[in-house]
Amino acid sequence: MEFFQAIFNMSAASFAQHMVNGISLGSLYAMIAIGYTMVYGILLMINFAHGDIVMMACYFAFFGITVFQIPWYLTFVGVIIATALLGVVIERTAYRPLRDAPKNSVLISAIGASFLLENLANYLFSGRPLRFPNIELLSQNIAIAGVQVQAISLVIPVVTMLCLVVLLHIVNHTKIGMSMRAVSKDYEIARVMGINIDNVISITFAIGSILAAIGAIMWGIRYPGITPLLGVMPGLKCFIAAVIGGIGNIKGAVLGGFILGLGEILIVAFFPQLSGYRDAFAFIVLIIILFYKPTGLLGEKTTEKV
Amino acid sequence: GGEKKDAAKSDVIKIGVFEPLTGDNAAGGELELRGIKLANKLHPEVLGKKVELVIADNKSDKAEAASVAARLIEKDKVKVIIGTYGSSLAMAAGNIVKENKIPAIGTSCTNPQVTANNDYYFRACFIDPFQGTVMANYAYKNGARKVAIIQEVSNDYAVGLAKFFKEAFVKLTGSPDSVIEVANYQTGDKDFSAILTNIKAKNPDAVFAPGNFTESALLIKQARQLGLNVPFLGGDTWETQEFIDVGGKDVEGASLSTAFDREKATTEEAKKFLDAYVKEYKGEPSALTALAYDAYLIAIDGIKRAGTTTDSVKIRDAIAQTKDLETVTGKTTLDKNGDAIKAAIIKTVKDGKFKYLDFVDVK
Amino acid sequence: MTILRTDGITMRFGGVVAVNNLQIEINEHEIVALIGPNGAGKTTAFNMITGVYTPTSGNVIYTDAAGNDVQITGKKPSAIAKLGIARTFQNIRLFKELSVYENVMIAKHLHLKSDFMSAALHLPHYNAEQRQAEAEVEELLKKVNLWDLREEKAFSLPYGQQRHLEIVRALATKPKLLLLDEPAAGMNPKETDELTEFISQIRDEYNLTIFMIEHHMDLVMGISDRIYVLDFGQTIASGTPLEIQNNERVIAAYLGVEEDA
Amino acid sequence: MLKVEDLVVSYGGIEALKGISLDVPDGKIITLIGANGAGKSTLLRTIIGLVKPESGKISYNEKEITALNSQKIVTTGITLVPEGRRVFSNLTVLENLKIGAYMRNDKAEIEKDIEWIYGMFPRLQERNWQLAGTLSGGEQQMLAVGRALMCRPKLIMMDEPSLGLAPLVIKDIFRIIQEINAKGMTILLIEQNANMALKIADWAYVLETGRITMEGTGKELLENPQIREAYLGKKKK
Amino acid sequence: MANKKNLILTILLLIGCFALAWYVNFETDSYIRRVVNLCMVYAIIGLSMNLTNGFTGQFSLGQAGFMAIGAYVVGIFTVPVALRPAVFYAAPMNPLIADIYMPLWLALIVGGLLAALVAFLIGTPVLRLRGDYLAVATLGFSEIIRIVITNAQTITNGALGIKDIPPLNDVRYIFVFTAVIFIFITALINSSYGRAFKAIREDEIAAEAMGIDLFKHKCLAFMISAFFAGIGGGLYGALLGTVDPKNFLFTLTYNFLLIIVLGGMGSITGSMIGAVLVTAGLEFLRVFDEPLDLFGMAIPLFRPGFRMVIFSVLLMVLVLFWRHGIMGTREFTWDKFIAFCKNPFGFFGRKGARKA
Ligand SMILES: Nc1ncnc2c1ncn2[C@@H]1O[C@H](COP(=O)(O)OP(=O)(O)OP(=O)(O)O)[C@@H](O)[C@H]1O
Ligand SMILES: Nc1ncnc2c1ncn2[C@@H]1O[C@H](COP(=O)(O)OP(=O)(O)OP(=O)(O)O)[C@@H](O)[C@H]1O
Ligand SMILES: [Mg+2]
Ligand SMILES: [Mg+2]
Repeated sequence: MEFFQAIFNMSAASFAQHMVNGISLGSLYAMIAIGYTMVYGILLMINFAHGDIVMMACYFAFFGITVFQIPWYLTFVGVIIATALLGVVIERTAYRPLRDAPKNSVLISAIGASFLLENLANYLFSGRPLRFPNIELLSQNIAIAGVQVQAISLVIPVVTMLCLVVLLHIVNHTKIGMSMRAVSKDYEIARVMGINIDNVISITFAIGSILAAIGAIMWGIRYPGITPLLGVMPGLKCFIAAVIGGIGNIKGAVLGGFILGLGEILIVAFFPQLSGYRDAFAFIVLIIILFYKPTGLLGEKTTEKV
Repeated sequence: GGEKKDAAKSDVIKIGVFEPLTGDNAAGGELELRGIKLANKLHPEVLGKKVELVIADNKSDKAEAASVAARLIEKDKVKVIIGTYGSSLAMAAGNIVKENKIPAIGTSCTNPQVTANNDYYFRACFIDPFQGTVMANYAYKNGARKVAIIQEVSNDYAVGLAKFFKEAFVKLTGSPDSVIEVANYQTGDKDFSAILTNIKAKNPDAVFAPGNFTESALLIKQARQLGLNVPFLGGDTWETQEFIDVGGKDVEGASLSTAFDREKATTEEAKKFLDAYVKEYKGEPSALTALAYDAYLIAIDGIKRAGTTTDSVKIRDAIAQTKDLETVTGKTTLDKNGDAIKAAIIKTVKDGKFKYLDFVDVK
Repeated sequence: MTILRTDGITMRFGGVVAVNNLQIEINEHEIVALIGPNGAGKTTAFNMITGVYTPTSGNVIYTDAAGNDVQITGKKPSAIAKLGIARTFQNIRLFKELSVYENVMIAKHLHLKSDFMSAALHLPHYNAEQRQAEAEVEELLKKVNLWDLREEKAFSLPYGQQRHLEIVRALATKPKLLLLDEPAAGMNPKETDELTEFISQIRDEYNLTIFMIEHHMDLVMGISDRIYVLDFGQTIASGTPLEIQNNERVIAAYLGVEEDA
Repeated sequence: MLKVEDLVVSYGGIEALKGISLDVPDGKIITLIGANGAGKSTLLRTIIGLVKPESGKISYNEKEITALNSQKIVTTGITLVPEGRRVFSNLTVLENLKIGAYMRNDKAEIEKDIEWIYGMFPRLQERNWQLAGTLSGGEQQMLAVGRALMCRPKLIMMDEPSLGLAPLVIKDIFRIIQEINAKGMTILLIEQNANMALKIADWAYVLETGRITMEGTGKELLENPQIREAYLGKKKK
Repeated sequence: MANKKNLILTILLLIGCFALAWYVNFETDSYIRRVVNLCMVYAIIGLSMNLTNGFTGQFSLGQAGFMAIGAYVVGIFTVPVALRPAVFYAAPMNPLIADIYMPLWLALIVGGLLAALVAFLIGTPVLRLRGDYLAVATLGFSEIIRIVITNAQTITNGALGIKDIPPLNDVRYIFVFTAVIFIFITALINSSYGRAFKAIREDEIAAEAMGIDLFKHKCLAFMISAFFAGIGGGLYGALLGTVDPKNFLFTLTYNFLLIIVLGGMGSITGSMIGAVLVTAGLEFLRVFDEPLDLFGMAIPLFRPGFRMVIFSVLLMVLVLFWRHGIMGTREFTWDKFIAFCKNPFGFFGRKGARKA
C-alpha cells in the first residue's frame, strides 16, 4: 500500500531524477562488476583486490592531474596503462605462483593482495582523503526538463555499454577470446593446444584492470573523495552485482550492476524510512535471486553430470 | 598496576598517545597527533621531568585499541593516556584504563558514554547532546522552521548529534512536523542522490547532516548538483581541510559547530599554539588539533597539581579537579562526569576557509 | 520376486529426451545388465533410480526388506540409500583426500542409531555401535585386500583398486540392490575377468541383486542373467545374453559385427 | 623420431617412472600396454611437458625437448589426446576444433582440415554448434581425437581413446587410427584394450610399475603366453 | 594401549595448559593477558569457522554476523540494569528487555543458541548454494545482521554501541571455554558425524549416495559453527567491554579465514596455531610502527602503517610457500610428535615430499 502511495505522491520530475540517478549508479556498478567477472570467468577466482585496483587508479589520476599537472585526457590514458600494469603485476606475483595450489590459498593470496594495496596506500598517501581532480567538462551540471544531470552521468552508461559490446566481441569472436574460454576450463590441455596460458591470463588481468581504471575515473568524477579504503564498498557491491548476474558472465555483470544500482536508488525513493537499510538491500536481492537461481540470473547451470 | 618496582628513579614521565593513525579514522588521528606533539614541544617538562610521548596506533579498530591501550600501560608504563579520535575506540580502552587506574584524557570523543561510569576517562571536548542542541538553536535563530536530517546511521557521533538536534528543534518550533525527514546512510556510502531527491521534493529550509567529512562533502556536492540549494549544517567533524578540498565550491556556506577559532582564541596559550602551529605545519589548525593540544595541557596540569609523576591515582584525582585551566579553547573546567564545560563556536565555509560566525556559551 | 521396477520413467534435459518411457523389472538375486551406445541414457536411468535426478514422468518402485512396495521416485538419494540401494559411479567418486578406511567407515553412517550429541560426546552406546562398524569394515577391506592399504589416501590407489574400493564402500551400506556403472571401465581384459569373478562372488555372499552398466561384452555376457539394451533413451531389446548377442537391432546399433573370433 | 632415454618421473617422492627408454620411429603405430597405475599416462604427460621428469632425456627428431614447456613442445609437431577426453566443455564443437589449430595461421587449410575431420566423424558435423560439454562420452572422444588432428601433428599420442566407448565406436576409433597412420602420421597409443591395440601395432612395449618389461612387434606380444596371461585374460569364446 | 598413552598425554597437556593459564592470569601483566585472551577467542572462532569451511567444505563467510549476535546478547544482557539508562542515552531501551539481566556464562550460551537459530533460518535458503555463491550469500547475511543491529536502536543502541559490559580479563575463564570447545570439536570430528561432514566436503554426490542427508548435515555443521561463533563473539564483546556494529564488518571474517587457511583448512590444531600466529604475530610486528633509531639515525620507513604493510606481505609469502597451510588437513598427534622428537630431520623430509 505504502508503495503505491509513494509512487503517487512522487512528482514526475522526482521520479525521473531517481531514474537518472539509478541508471548512472547502475552503470558504474556494472563497469566494475565486469572486471570481477572477467577474472572470475577465466581463473574461477574472486579477485578480492579488484576494488583496491579501482582505488589505486583513483590515486594515479590524482597524481597525474593534481600533482604532476598533466592534462586530464593524457592522464586518463596514463592511468589506464598504469592500472593495467598493476593488474598484471598483481597476477604475476600473487596469483601465478599459486596456479596449481588449492583454491583457498589463492583466495588468501587475493585477500592478502587487497590488504597490501590498502595498507600500502595508507602508508604512502596517508589515510586523509584527497580530492579527485575536478574536470569541469565532465562534472558540470545539465538540467533537462527539471531533471538535474551531471555530464558524467550521461557519459557513464554510454561508456559502460561500449565496453560491454567490445568485450563481448573480444571474448566470443576473437582468437584470444576463444583461448580465454579454453584456459578457463582446462589450462593443462589449453597448453597442449599450444596456448601460452600465462599470456592469456595476463591479458585477462590487463583487461579487467583497464575496466577497473575506466570505472575508477568515472567513479572519481562522480564521487570525488579518494581514500585508501575507497575500493572496499564498491568492490563488495560490484562483486555482488557480478554474482547476481551469474559470475563469469559478462552480460550478467552488467545486468546485475543495473539491478543493484537502480534498486538501491528506488528503494530509498519509495521507502524513505528504509534508507538505513539501503545496503542490506543489495544483499537481500542477492539472496532472493540466488534462492531461485543458485548460479545467478545468467550464470550457467553447473549441475554436474554424474 | 605496575607501580611496584621500576619507574621510580627515572627522569622522564611517559604519556601514552592513543590515536587511529591508520584505518578509517586515520585522518582525524593524524590531526590530533599534531596537536599533542606541538603541546609536547611547547611544554616538554613537568615537575622537572621530561615528558616522553609514546605514540601508538589503534588502527581505528576496537580490538586493536584495547590491546594497544593495555600495551601502553603495561609495556611502556605510561602514567597518563591521551586520546582518541572516535568514541568507540575510546570506549574500548575504557575498561582498561579503569582496571589499571591510569587516567585517560579524550581529545574529540564526544559520545557521552566515554566518560559515563568511568572515573578514569576525561575529555577536553564537549559532548554530542550539547552540540546537537547548539545547532538546533542556531538553525532556529536563522529562520529555519522546516528541516531535514540526514544522519550517518552507522556513526555513533552522527546519530547522537541528530537525535539531540531533533529534540531541541522540535521543542523550539513546538511542532513535531518541523523535522520533515530523517534519512539514513551508512559509513562509506558514496551515492546519496536518492535521499537528496526525496528531500528536495519536500522543500526544507535547512538540512542538518552530521557525519564523516568525506561522506558529508560528497553529500553536499550531490545536493547542489541536484539543485537542493538550502543551507547545510553539521558538527565539528566537518572542520578539516579535506572537507573543503573534496567539497570544493559546493560546501561554501555550510556551517558547523566547533570548539575553536582563531578569532575567539583569546588566551595566551592559544596565541602560543597558533604561532607554533603556523611555524610547524602552515595553514589553519583545526579544532581537533586544538583539542588534542588541550588534552595534553590538562594532563600536564593534573600531574603538576598532583605533585607526582608516578602515582597515577593521585594524578587522576588532580585531573578531576581541573578548573579554569587556561587552554587553547578557552578556560577549561571539567564537570563531575569528567567532561569539559565548553562554549561552542559556529563557523561557516567561506572562500574555501572556515570563518567564524557565532559563539554559543553554555547555559 | 521383483525388487525394483521402473514404471515408464522419462527424463528430459531441455529439449533432449535422455530416457524415454523406460520399463525395467529386476528380480531378487539377479544380475541384470544395461547396455547401449554412448549417450543412450543408461547413466541417466541409474541417476533416476538413485534419486540424483527426479524423472520428468514415471515411477520407480522398490520392494523393501519387509516386502512392501515403496515408491522412491524423486526421493532424496540419501533416503534411497537408506532403503537399501547402493551404487558406484561412472567416473569414480571416492572421497579422495580421505583414507581408504574412512571411505568405507563413512558408509556406516546411515545405520547409526545414536543421536548427534551422544556421537559427538562418544557416549557408551555410540562407542558400542562404532566398534561394531569397525569390525564390519575390517572384514570388508580384508576381502578385497585393501586392509593393508587402509591408511592410504583414496586417490593414491591405482585405478583398479579404486574401483574395488568404490564397490566395497557401496557394500558397506548393506544394500539389497547394488547398481554398478561401468565397473570395468579402464581395466584390461585380465582385470576385467577378475572383476567378473568378484561380482558374482559378492552377489552370492551378501545375497545381493546387481544391476550394472557395462561396455565390456565379456563381462556382460559372462555373468548377466538378463540384459536390457537402450538406444536413444528407449529399450530396443531385452533378454538373455544369448538372445541379445544375436539380436539384429542390437548388433546394428551397438555391438557391430564381430570381425574375428 | 621420438626417443626417450632413462626417464625417471616422480610425484612427490613416489616414483611413477623408474627409468624408461623407448623409441617411436617415423610413420609407425607404437602401442604401450600395462596394468593400471603402471605409469603409461605419466609417460605421455611427461613427453608433452605437463610433468617435469626427475632425470632422463626426451628428444624429438634429434633435438632435445626435455626442458621445454608444453606449448613449445607442441609447436614441434607432437600432440596428445588426453586421458578422459578433456574437451573444452564451454566451447562449441567447431571452436574445439579451431582451438586445436591454435598455432596455425593458414585459414584456408584449417577450413579444409575441419571438413576432413567432419568427413571422418559425421556425427560431429551434426553437432557443429553444440557445446562440447553436453556431448555423450563417445562424441566427446571423437572430438578429442579430431581436435588433436587439427594441429596437423607429425606424432599423435593417444591415451586410452576407447575408454568407456561402445564396442561399435571402439571399432571406429581403431579404424580411424589406422587411417591417419596410413596418411603418414606417427602414433603412440595407450590402450587397455590390449587385444585390439596389439593387433594394429607395429611395435609394442609393456609397462609394469614404471618399468618396461617387454617389447616386440604387436603380433609377437599377442602370442606371448605371459602377456596373454597378464593382460588379455582368458578368451571366452 | 597406544590410545591410553595418548589419552594420558593429552590430559596431562590440558592440565599443563590450565596451569599455564593460571600462571598467565596471576603472574603477567594485563597486556599479555589481553593478547593471550584474544588468541584464545580467535582460536574459538577459527575453530568454528573451520568446522564449516574446512571440515564440511562449505565456503561460508558469515562468521562476523554470528559473532555479532553473540556479542550483542552479551552486550545487552550483562550490562548492570542500573547503568543501562546511561548507555541508552539517546533512545531508551525497549522496556521488554530493559530489566533482563544475565550473568556472563548464561548470556554466552543464549548468544550461541540465538546464533545457531539464525544459522538454522539462514541455512534453508543458503545451504543449497555452492562454492563462491554460498560465500557471497553468507557474507551478505552477516552484513544484513549488522545493518539490522545498526538500525534497531532501542534494542542494540544502534551505532552508539553498548559499553559497560562487565570486564572479563580472566585468562582461566576463557581458557575453560576454549578447552571445552576444542575438546568438543575434536570429539565431534572423530565421530561418525565428523566423517559424514568430511564426506560432504570431498564429494557431495557420493556422500548422498552413501545415505548422508546433505541438507541435514550441512545445516548441523552450520549451526554448530554459528553456536561457537556466537560464544566466541560474546567473549570478544566481554573482552572489549564494549560492542558496536562497526566491530562486525564483513572484513572481520577475513581475519578468521586467514587464521584457518594459514593453520590449515580441516585441521583443528591448525586453527589453534593459526590463531596464535596471526594474533600474536600482529602484536609482535608492532615494533615496525614505532620509530626506530639505528645508530642514531631514524629510519624513515618505520612509522605507523608499516606494520600492516609487512603483515600483508608476510601473509602472501606464507601462502605462496605454504599453500596448504601449516598443518594441511593433518592434525597434531602424539605419535607424530614423538616421531618428530626422535628424528626431526627425517620427519620433515618425509612430509615435505608428500606435500609437493
Ligand atoms: N545433466 C544433464 N544435462 C543435460 N544433458 C544431459 C545431462 N545428463 C545427461 N545428459 C544427456 O543425456 C543423454 C544420456 O546421457 P547418459 O549419461 O545417460 O548416457 P550413457 O548411456 O550413460 O552414455 P555413456 O555410455 O557414454 O556413459 C546424453 O545425450 C547426455 O548428453
Ligand atoms: N597427480 C598425481 N599425484 C600423485 N600420484 C600420481 C599422480 N598421477 C599419477 N600418480 C601415480 O602415478 C602412478 C602412475 O600413474 P599413471 O596415471 O601414469 O598410470 P597409468 O598407467 O596411466 O594407469 P591407468 O591405466 O589407470 O590410466 C600411479 O601409481 C598413480 O597413482
Ligand atoms: Mg554412462
Ligand atoms: Mg592412464
